[in-house]
Amino acid sequence: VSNEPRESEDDAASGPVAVTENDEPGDEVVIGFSAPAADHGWMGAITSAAKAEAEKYEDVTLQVAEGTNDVNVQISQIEGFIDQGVDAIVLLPFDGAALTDVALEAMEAGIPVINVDREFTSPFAARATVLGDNYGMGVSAGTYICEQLGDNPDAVVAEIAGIDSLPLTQDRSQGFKDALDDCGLDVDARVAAEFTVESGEEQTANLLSAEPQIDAIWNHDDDQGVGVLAAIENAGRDEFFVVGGAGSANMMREIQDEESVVDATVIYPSTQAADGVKLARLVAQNKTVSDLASIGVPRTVQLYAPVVTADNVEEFLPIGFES
Amino acid sequence: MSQRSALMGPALRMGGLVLALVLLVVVGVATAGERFWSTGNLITVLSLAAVTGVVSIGMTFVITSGGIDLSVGAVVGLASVWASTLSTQYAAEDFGWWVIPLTALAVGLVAGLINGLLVAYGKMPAFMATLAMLAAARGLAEIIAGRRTQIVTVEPFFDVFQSRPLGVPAIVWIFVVVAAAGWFLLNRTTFGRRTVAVGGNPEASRLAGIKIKRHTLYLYGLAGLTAGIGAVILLARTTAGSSTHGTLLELDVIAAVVVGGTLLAGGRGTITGTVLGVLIFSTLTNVFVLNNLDSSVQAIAKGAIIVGAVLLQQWFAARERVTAT
Amino acid sequence: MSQRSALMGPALRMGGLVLALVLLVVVGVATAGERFWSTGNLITVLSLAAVTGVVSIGMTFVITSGGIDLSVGAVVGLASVWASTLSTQYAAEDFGWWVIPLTALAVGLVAGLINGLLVAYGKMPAFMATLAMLAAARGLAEIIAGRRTQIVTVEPFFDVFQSRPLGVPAIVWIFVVVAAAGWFLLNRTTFGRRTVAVGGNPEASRLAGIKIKRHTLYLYGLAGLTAGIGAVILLARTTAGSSTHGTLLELDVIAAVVVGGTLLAGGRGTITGTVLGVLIFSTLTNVFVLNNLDSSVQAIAKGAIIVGAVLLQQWFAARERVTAT
Amino acid sequence: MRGIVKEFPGARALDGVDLEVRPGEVHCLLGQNGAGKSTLIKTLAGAHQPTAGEILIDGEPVTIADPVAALRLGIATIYQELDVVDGLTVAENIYLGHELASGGVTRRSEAARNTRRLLERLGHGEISPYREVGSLSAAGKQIVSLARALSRDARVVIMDEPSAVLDSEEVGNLHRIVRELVADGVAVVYISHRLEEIRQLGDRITVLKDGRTVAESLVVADTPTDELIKLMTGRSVEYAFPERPGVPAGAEPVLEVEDLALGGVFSDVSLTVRAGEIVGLAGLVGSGRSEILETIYGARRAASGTVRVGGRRLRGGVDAAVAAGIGLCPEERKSQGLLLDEPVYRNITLSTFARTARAGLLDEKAERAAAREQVEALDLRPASVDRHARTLSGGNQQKALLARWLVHGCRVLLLDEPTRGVDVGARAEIYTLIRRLADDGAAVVVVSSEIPEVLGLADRVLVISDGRAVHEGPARDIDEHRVLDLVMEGSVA
Ligand SMILES: Nc1ncnc2c1ncn2[C@@H]1O[C@H](COP(=O)(O)OP(=O)(O)OP(=O)(O)O)[C@@H](O)[C@H]1O
Ligand SMILES: Nc1ncnc2c1ncn2[C@@H]1O[C@H](COP(=O)(O)OP(=O)(O)OP(=O)(O)O)[C@@H](O)[C@H]1O
Ligand SMILES: [Mg+2]
Ligand SMILES: [Mg+2]
Repeated sequence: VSNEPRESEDDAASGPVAVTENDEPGDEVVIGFSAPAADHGWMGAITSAAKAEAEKYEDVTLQVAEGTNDVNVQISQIEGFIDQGVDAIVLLPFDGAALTDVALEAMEAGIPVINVDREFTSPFAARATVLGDNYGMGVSAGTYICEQLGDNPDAVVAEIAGIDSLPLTQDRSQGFKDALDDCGLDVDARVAAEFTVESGEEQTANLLSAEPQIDAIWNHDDDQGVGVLAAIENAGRDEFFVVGGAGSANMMREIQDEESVVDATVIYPSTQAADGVKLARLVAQNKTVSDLASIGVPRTVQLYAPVVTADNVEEFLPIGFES
Repeated sequence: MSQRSALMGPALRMGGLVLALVLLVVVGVATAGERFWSTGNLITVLSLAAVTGVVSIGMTFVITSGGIDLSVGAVVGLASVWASTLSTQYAAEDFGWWVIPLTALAVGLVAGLINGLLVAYGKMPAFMATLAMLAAARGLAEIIAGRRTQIVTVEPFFDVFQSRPLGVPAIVWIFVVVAAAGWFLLNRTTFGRRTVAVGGNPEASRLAGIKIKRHTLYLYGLAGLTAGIGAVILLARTTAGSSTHGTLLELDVIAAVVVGGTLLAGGRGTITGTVLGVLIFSTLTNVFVLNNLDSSVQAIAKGAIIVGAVLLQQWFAARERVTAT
Repeated sequence: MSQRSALMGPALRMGGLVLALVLLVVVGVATAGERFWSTGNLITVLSLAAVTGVVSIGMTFVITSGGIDLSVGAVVGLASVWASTLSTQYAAEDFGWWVIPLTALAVGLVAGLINGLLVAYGKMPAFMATLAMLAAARGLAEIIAGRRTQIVTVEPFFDVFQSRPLGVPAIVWIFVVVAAAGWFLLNRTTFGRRTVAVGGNPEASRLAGIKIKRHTLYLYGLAGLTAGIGAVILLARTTAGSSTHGTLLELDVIAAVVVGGTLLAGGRGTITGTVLGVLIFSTLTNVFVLNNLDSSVQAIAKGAIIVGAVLLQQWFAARERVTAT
Repeated sequence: MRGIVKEFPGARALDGVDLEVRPGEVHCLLGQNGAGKSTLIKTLAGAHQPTAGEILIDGEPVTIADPVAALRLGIATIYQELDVVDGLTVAENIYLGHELASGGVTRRSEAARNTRRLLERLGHGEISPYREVGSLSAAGKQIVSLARALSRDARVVIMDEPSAVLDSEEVGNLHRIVRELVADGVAVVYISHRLEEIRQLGDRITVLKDGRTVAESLVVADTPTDELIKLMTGRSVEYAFPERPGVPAGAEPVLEVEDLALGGVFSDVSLTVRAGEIVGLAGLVGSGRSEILETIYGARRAASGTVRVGGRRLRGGVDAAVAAGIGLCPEERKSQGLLLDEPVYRNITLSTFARTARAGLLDEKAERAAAREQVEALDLRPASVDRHARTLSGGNQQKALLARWLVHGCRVLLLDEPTRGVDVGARAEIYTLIRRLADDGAAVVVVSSEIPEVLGLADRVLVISDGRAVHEGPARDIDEHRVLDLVMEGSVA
């Protein structure tokens, strides 16, 4: 059994640790946290990393609202936080646009909102924003594929996207397309799964059927990747290589495995919300980010989207999340 | 005596629901104290209940008539998308904010009428006709929205629907008004009487001269209309239209209506019960959030509440039959 | 004549479904040529149909008896999770691969029997009882899985379920065997005939000495069992158990069963029709993917197929009634 | 059976009933609607559990916990409501619950063979064992029920109004079977409201009234009909029809039907009914009389022909007919007529609540008042307008339906089997009521399978055979034999 009892959650979710004087206890703060339903590994890791981060600080009480994919419910959660008068809110909205208004309301009520991952449509709705780089992910994946196939303009490239209606999916696809354009390739086949194993398997099975010969596949999401790999296995295909997305520990182990079709994955940090919690604490306590010269927490933090390959996988495995 | 029992029955049944709600409130106060029992939080509970509540009123009519509408969630999504397209918003800028709600209502109504046509004139089982509409409306919504969330920027729209007359959000007022109108319609008008009759015995109703096809058409139209109102509320709350709005709403709505005491087989419907059913589920969600509890546990609690409520109703119904003499 | 019409009716109705399937195949060949009409692709279509197909067989029985089971999708998820926990996998390493499918079947069966108890002995409407189970099973699956995808690493399990006897995947064989067994059970055994009787006229069945409650219990147990088999197939296909497995499966399954010609009101059921219904939807998906078409358009097509199929059946049924005199 | 008591929630249906049945006899159960006949036999058949009392077989007390137990004891029952499953074949229906099977797998050809034999014995060898029962007529279904009871090889066969849906030829057939059974030593318990039938067939009679035995095991041959009626009703009632005052010469034609046809069922039906006139449609079951009424009423779409009310052509469906002043009391009271779980007053005002309403707002007070008035006028019992219709007996349900059209104030009343399953006492009241309606100026069309009823009640008779009117004339000028002759000729032609 390979998915052995996991090391404790915080180990899996934290990278190199720099202790600063900011970690000294300050004023007691209550932070409200709301995120979509943890119905897949990455989102689960988001929540557990945020909780683990809050545990580290005795001056932080994290009020976690149940994860939900219903914007109506998520709005009511934020309304609840406003009503309770929490000191800060960390919000990973199911739909950035739909939660903007209630975030604005919170800001107007004097509660700083830290926006994570899916961006609000108004700059006034968040005190600070922590973003992964979705477009950058697409670019990284596309660039990697270009490096491998650049000399073959007829190469067949397939894309297995995530939930199509999310802007982050659209950004990833755009980045991917732009990067491929640069080396004269294009996306020959594209399906969209739903971030679930089952949909990943189903969509990939159909995709493989449709394309008898493929050179490279980019799969947006390593959670659905379990299903993607199963479908590839079921079809007995291996003429291509697969690039993953998000960076699950499982995918990294596949990269280590010589036999596997998986050659690389693009990190999309599952520690974003943990960063959000840290920033929320600093904002609430009126502190500043210690490694910056400027005063105050920055408006936007965009995290780096590195490519993990066999060469550097050892380095990234500790921060890989379990699907 | 028989008159008394005719009044006692429903009263008893309502009693069970009120009891359940009070119990939840007690748990809420006990576990979350002031955080639960504050005006702000109670308004939050009501605001959350508004969409489900409004749509449940329409659904109460459909279920009372012996039908079912699985498409309401998808229609909410479609109406929200249609009412927030760029062209709708341009029109709203030009002509007035009312273009947006009007579009949502019209889309809901038309979708409902199509359901009604299929059920009444196409003689399709309601379950299948509205299942087909569920699939089609979601698909259409995605195509119209191009799978993007459409942000509404028509300020006058929000001036109206995000206002708080007497300190209570407009959307809560909408819920209250729709529920009151629904109660009146079901209990005090010929439309309501026909609905109960059609649900109780369609063939007898037809032979008594009730135009059951036309009435069925209206009923699904009404359900669609309330879905349109639900879309307006969601637009006001989220400031955006999205094809994912209302996902799985139909299940919540049906659960609330039936838990409220409306017979799934038709022939008996109660708006008061529906409102209580909606409030029970939305209070449940609230209590869970306030206590930092897992949504998985909440799902199990929800299942248990459905089972408990329906079994309790059965028990009341049996008792009632005993005392009915 | 009476015999002929008794045989012609179903044949005609099946004819409509076969026609629809042939039409889809023609479209598939015309638009995707060899990519569609290759052994590999046809096996893909069948493999994708396996889960829906197996669960639809159980659902055919439930619907024929006048019931409904909304929980099958959630039960598939729960069974897949339970059968892939670390402890189940350790047990499978120790005792044999069969521990995994056995666990899935047992979980499905028990969930089904609980549904059956609520419906038969608790007298709950099937819609509500299984809606409650839907919520509860999903919640429980999430708790057990801790919302993680549980990867199965028991190789002997895959040796069995990913094998390809005669070049056809084992899961397709499972579908074929379950369908054949279902056909036999429905048409050639007392259990099947009683199922039709219970759906067609429950009171008459009771008076004829059929133990309706016990029979109903068995029926939901059977549906749960097929959900368990569906979970095994999903485990074999995806190599992992997840609480999201089977999301919205119930709607696909019900659509396939009813499009196949089983009466939603009970009293008539057809396994052949169900299999055709399943194949129609899975071929539709395949044709859309092969042509790189939007899944939104597919949703609309699905809605249209449901409407078309049900209306067509109504038309056949009407014709039949005319010729029956 | 001794001292059987059966209480339903809220009703004591049986209050100490005794019944003793001997092998080889036809034992008739008689009683008014709601007397408790069906309840009694359901207790015997294991469908209901008695609240008190005991059942003895061969002198041994037994408990009959469920229908299976009854069947095991050799008690087979044909219930009043049709108890077949439409989706199964004839053979499957007959063997439902005791399938011929090996290890759960049905033996189909053997079942078909036996079924064919049973059907031949019933004189219906033409029905295929593989035919779906749903495609049979009501009479055909009754035959299947009979065959099912025979297939059980029972010692006691209970028949609850088996002849209600059968025509006279079929009834003769049924009587032959009953005699055969009796000759084989089987005991038959027979329930019917047709006294003449009981006279032809029965050996002994037990009479029920209000859930009690009022007379036990009377010998049929020694008991005059008058006495039976007196026992049933507690008073003596003439099985008599009200006077025919004759239609005034100048009476306007109210209902005019011309060349009406419905595909495959009937054609060329024309009839005119004047104000104050009762027209009867006589004919065999399945001859299409119900369809004629339903087509006139707009409940079925006519293939051709016109219907005029008061000279104005009727177009559209039922609602147009109702608006024009036509009312229909349908054949199946429960499934086609009543909202069983709604109060009586809402059933009575089902066609008129919109009229009393103002701008769509209901006026329940006016509805109750109108309903109460009719309940009193028709002597509907119990006289509460708030009871649920389900709790009324058959005859009172029929009165409630008539009350609906009385409130509506119909110009044309179509009555389909208005006395089916209604006891003698209530029958006379219903006859009087129908006549009173006609006297008040309504045009009435009555369909009944009991030819004497049509002839006694109507002013004019149409004899229908195979969907065509084969005779029309004053009711006085024709008798039962002539009607039967006409029907026979018609179906030969
Ligand atoms: N399930 C029930 N619940 C309550 N009351 C019932 C029920 N079934 C029958 N009754 C009542 O029991 C009484 C006897 O009914 P039953 O059907 O035995 O009469 P019956 O003699 O067969 O009449 P009919 O000639 O009309 O068939 C009636 O008053 C009826 O309303
Ligand atoms: N829905 C239907 N479609 C086609 N034919 C029908 C239908 N219902 C009845 N029939 C046929 O119409 C004919 C007349 O039917 P029906 O039994 O109603 O006649 P009836 O004279 O009114 O007899 P009853 O006394 O039983 O009411 C029969 O041959 C019957 O099989
Ligand atoms: Mg009776
Ligand atoms: Mg008739």
